[in-house]
Amino acid sequence: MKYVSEFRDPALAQSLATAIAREVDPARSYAFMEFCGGHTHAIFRYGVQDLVPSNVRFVHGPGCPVCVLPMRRLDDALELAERHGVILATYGDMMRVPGSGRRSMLTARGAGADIRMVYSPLDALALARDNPGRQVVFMGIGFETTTPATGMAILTARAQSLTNFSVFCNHVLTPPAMEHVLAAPGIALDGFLGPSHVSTVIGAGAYRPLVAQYGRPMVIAGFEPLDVLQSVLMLVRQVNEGRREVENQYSRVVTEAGNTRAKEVIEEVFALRETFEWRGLGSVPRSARAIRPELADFDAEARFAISEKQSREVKSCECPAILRGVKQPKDCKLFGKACTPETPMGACMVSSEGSCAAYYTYRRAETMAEMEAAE
Amino acid sequence: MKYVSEFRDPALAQSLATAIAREVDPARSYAFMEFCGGHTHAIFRYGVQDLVPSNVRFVHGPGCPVCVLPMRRLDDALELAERHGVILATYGDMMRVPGSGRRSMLTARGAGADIRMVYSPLDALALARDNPGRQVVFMGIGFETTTPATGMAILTARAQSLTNFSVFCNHVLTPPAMEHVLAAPGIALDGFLGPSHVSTVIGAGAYRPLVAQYGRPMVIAGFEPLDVLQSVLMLVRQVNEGRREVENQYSRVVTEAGNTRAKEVIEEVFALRETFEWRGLGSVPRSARAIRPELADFDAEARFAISEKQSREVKSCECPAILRGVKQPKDCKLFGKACTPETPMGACMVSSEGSCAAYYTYRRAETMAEMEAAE
Amino acid sequence: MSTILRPGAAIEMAHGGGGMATTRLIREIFARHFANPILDQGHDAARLTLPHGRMVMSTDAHVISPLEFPGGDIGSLAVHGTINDVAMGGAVPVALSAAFIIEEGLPLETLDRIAASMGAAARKAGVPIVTGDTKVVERGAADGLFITTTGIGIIPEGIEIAPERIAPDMAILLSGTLGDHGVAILSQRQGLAFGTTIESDSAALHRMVGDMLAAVPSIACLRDPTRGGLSATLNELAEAAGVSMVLKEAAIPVRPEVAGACELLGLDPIHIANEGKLICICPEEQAEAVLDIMRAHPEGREAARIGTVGASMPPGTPGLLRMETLIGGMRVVDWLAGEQLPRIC
Amino acid sequence: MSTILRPGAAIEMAHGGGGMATTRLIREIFARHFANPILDQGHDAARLTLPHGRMVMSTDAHVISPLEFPGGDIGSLAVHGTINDVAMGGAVPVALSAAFIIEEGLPLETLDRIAASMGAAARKAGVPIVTGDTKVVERGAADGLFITTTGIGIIPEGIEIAPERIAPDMAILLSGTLGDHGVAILSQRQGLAFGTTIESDSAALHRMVGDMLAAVPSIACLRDPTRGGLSATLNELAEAAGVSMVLKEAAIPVRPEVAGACELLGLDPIHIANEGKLICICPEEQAEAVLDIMRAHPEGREAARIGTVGASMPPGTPGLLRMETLIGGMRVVDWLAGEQLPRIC
Amino acid sequence: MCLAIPAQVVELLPDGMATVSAGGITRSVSVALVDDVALGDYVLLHVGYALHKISAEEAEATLKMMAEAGLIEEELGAGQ
Amino acid sequence: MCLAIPAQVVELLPDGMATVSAGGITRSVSVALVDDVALGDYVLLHVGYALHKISAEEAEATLKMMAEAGLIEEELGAGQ
Ligand code: SF4
Ligand code: SF4
Ligand SMILES: [Mg+2]
Ligand SMILES: [Mg+2]
Ligand SMILES: [Mg+2]
Ligand SMILES: [Mg+2]
Ligand SMILES: [Mg+2]
Ligand SMILES: [Mg+2]
Ligand SMILES: [Mg+2]
Ligand SMILES: [Mg+2]
Ligand SMILES: [Mg+2]
Ligand SMILES: [Mg+2]
Repeated sequence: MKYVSEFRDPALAQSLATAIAREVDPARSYAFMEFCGGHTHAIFRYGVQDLVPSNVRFVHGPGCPVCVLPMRRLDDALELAERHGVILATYGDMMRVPGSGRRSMLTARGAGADIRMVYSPLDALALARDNPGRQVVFMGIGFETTTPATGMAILTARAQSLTNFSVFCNHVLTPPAMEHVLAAPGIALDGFLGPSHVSTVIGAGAYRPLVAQYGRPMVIAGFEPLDVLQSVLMLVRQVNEGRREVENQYSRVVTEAGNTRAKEVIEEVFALRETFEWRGLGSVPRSARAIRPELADFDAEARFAISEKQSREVKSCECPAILRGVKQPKDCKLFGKACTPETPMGACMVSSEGSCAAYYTYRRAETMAEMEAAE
Repeated sequence: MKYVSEFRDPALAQSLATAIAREVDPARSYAFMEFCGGHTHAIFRYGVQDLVPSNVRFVHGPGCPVCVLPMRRLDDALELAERHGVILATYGDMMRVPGSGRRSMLTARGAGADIRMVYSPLDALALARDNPGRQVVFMGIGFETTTPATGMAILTARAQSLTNFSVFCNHVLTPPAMEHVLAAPGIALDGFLGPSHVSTVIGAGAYRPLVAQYGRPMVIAGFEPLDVLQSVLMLVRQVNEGRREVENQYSRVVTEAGNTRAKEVIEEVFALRETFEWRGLGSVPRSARAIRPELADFDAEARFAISEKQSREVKSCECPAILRGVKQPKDCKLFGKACTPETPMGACMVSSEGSCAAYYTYRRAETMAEMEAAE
Repeated sequence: MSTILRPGAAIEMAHGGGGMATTRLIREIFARHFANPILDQGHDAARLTLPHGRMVMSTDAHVISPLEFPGGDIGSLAVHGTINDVAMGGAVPVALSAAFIIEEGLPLETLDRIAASMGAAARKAGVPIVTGDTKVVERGAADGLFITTTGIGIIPEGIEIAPERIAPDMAILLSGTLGDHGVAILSQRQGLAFGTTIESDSAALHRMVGDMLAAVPSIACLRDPTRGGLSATLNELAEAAGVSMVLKEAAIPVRPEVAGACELLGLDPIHIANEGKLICICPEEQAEAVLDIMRAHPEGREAARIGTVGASMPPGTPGLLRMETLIGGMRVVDWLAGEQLPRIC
Repeated sequence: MSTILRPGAAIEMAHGGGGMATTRLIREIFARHFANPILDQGHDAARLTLPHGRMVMSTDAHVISPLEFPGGDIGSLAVHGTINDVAMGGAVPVALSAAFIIEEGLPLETLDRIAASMGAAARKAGVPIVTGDTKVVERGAADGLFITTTGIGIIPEGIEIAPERIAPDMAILLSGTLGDHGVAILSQRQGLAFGTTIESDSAALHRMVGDMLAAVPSIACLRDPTRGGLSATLNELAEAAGVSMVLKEAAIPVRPEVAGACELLGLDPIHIANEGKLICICPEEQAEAVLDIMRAHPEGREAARIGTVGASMPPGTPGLLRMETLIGGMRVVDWLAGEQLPRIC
Repeated sequence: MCLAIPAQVVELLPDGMATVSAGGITRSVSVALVDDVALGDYVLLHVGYALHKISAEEAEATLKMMAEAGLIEEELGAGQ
Repeated sequence: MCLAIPAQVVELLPDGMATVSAGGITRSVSVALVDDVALGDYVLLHVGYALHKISAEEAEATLKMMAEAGLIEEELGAGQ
């Protein structure tokens, strides 16, 4: 597959590994946070760690929208499906995420709620057209990559005068989350692998103020394993050379300005929320999107009375600290015991971008051995 | 089972058979019409013919509400279920009855229509209560036996302010149909087995004017095989003695006046239709019930726009003549060939009270042999 | 160890996905309840060693609603039904397979109860469930649970059970009352529900059959009158054998409650399903001996001779099966064109 | 003669009632398409004579949607699937049973087409369907049609196929490309539908297996990676055998279209179902011989060695199955907790 | 349209309903169409409604007539 | 939330839609968010929407840098 296979080439991987090995300073260590769960996934899926020296360490960041969604929002979505009887259209990613009382979209569907997996907001629109007698709510979730598609769906619904389509909006912004990590006292990171697909929309320029203010190197990195390796090489060089810049490894789709049309759609459809709750990060100001009041007809939060509720995360789940990059899955005593992908206690164990899921799936033996040793 | 087993006793059957054999005049023949399909069923089910001399012959009458329902009314019911998307509640008897184009409630249900079998109008009311978001239409059908139950359901719906319950009313009257048979020119009947359960409602008195006017003996007869035998004995005696009276064999539940309370319910809920189409008999004046205009909320014909349609009976189906008692199933060239209970061409082949069904189920071999001989 | 049987837990699509959840479902429910040396080998296919000989194989899909009913459940029924079909072939049942189609949302407790009942039925019958399969379908794509069982058995030397061996003048025997299963199920059906103490007759008949065949190897034919009831079964046999048959209505055992339910709903017990009854056709002179053996088993306590085979008839003759009615008349006993529907006229 | 296959005719409840309609459905569709001497005897249970010996019995419920898909349908799939399971036990399949659960409203034409395809698949494979069962459930109580097939087979002398025989250093072979079946099905799914020329790989593998075992009786284990795909199957085997295994990602054959669909939906071909592929584990020194035999069959043309058995491991060791990735790293290949869901992140 | 069966009232319920028993099976039905229904009464049941009480005396008399029908005059006389 | 794949535009459709192909599989997607999409272009596809065109030159340059990364200075010089 063009633009995919080339970036998984073993000879090029060796070339990059050789360069990294050569340039890494054995006398120091390098801790790079990959902001995106997509990078976490690629690192584990391809065993990237095996190709870099052991003093280069990956720290997993909060860039997994499923992981950072507070349980309360998921419970709200379940309420829409169960109490308001809507057709809830959602990405497959959300189906297994645990809400309060170990409920999830999958168990709710099993219990009779009408929850449909879709691949695209276009499919949710089609559901609304095909079920004129039912209300269809699309669970909008994701960073800036996904927000324009949700926005387009709302504009299309308005153009087609669909009266039974709305969006339960949970879209969040990348830079405020990144700032939250950077601003944390005592941050021990030597650099960042910057978001890849988010950056196709917001552009490399979006990170320059942050990098300027907090002085950490950042390389916008593609999601293929060679992209990760090359970005590591670029970060190692910045560190070695004392530079603190935004560099763009993923130049084949990321430009300085991003996608202007997509940014216009976001602005047209969404306003900034004053503040929004992130799992792990807490309340982050101006970090999320809401549907503009003039489009309230398409806003599920405006259309349906969603009850106040107390959603309580599993107490000893370390997701929050893991999402901030200050703990690892092995630091959670539930990992691999009470918490497995089959009986997840936190979203990080479910999302394909979640750190706990990655450690469980690809490194369970080692992680559990480390846990035993630590006891 | 009390009041059932006693009336199927083999010794009593022999006693009655002996009396009939003794009193029948071998020099003449006796043709008795059993008005009700219920009698037809009993006669075949128990082999009553085997217990009476061969010069006593049963002629089957139009007393099968399923058989006399014009196809148009069934098509209308199917339209309610298919086009108006209601829950159609109906007795099991209607499920297999063929409408236009070989469609039936069973095939319509198989194709997705929401058709529910009920045992009682009370079950239809429960469906309406349990499905507040759906319209429930009960297919009201039957003679005076069944009409009061439908009436009670409408009164209950009104009392409970049910706004999603209505009745598609096809209730018909016995005396006008009987008069239609009696008034036919050249009628060759020596007497009538009068309706049993209809008479519990309308009373024995209801038939006296007809018997007086047309001068044929009538014995109101129960549906158990001994009731039929005893009624035959009573008819034989009337014939032999030249009497033309209404006698009441079924005195354990039929009185002269019938059930006054039930008759009041009928009057309260239903008006007489000016005329109504019967399969076989054609238009019969003042022979059917409609829901009174003040209860139009519960009248499916008032609530739903039912389209005009041409329903065409299968051309060579002899049901009409059979229902008038002027032909027998063996006179229909489709019998047992194109028309079987599996692929019925007329309602008489489906209803458990239908003559063709009775001949097919209980006397197929003999009937088809007679047909072959006649060719 | 954690168990999947948490309170309130229900079947999810994952349980059918073939991954860990499927494996745990199989281990913690099916393997636990069905445990036997062959199944315990844990292969996708069972391995067993059989003596050389004539074998019988039979399969039935079970789709009953409700899943649990007075006198049984779909699990025990699926075991009994297939054991009986193998036994009706004259064979000694030796092994069963079981395939489950489960609707998303089925409470795991229900599944566990049914699997337990199924395992108990198999153990009681001495016929192990040696292999199985589990599929989960989305909510609305099945009705709770369907179970297909397949059975194999070995026919003893000298036994030959086949409709073709039915001959004129043979006796027609029935092992007990008609209609108990069907009426027990009907009593639970929405819209019909009525009160009754009737229980399904669901039972494994192979031991009784074993004794019958050991004592009277000349038995011509055995059949369990399940779906379609006595009428469908005897019509099929009469047609296959090319003979007429005459039943005596007064001789057919029917419980009063079954008779009552039939009067209420306009049904005839001869069309109603049974799940623990058999029809045996044997030489007239052996009839009493066979009845005695049947009556010695709890499943055959109310066995009765209900009719006689008539003359040989050319194929295609209609009305092969007739019945002398209660009042002494004669009627044909046809099989039904469709399922028997409750009626009011 | 009239036929039930009138234009527009659909399954009605009556077809499952056990009466005349059921009999006609069986005669005019199933018996017609499946015709073989054993089935034609027309008994409720099949009778067959088997040589003495070790037997294999396996069952699978088939619940696929859509019923007809590129490269096959539920009927041929049900035949192939069970033949394969019997063959994976090292046995020569000799007979199948088939139980049908049909949703009211299924067009008879569809059923007829599927039964025809099933009969053709059985004939082509030389494995007769010897007995069957038909049930009809109300609309909404099933998803069109479910078919449960059960197969029996005889294990030739000297053959012993079992996970326990898997030993360190053995070769892991795969008979062809991964994921064709699963992707062909996904391409038809509502909401996901995409265009592809991929067809299901559904095929009977018993002849290829026969040749493999005849030439290399020391083959240790065979398994078809159906539900749960390669990962579930090898994890199960590794656990059962108590060994580790290492795969080489670059050696696993995957069609470009399958790779494309997996990229689009965020799936991994190693978790996707196959219906005409097998995994063979054999002594290292026989690997090339077995590959040659596989490649001589159309079903094995793209056979490849995909990995090697590692050391013996204590039971319960996590991460027994690992894979050298495309770029030369190492990862664990876990089986999935649930079904693989399409994802966007 | 007239399948109706005899059933005995075994329990009177509110709202004109009653539990009846037929051959040991029970069901709750409406007795609103029949006046003065008492426990133990037999009624004729149709589509969930009692249509009429059954007269024990009339039933007795009917059965007696049936039994006597087959006797010849002399037997009748002798029987009395 | 960012699974996005390269796909080639193989047909332009009305209403801002296009058919794209990825590894031989095709799907109709929206290209309304990207300006001047032409037949044959590669785009980055996410949840049914094209997010950005893929620059062949940049991709080429990136791969070239990757290949050169492992070479030591001399090899690099020799290769040029
Ligand atoms: S292992 Fe589970 S409980 Fe622990 S941090 Fe991860 S998701 Fe939370
Ligand atoms: S046999 Fe069929 S076609 Fe002929 S009169 Fe009877 S119902 Fe009509
Ligand atoms: Mg069977
Ligand atoms: Mg059976
Ligand atoms: Mg059977
Ligand atoms: Mg299986
Ligand atoms: Mg259901
Ligand atoms: Mg199997
Ligand atoms: Mg299988
Ligand atoms: Mg298998
Ligand atoms: Mg069967
Ligand atoms: Mg369906």
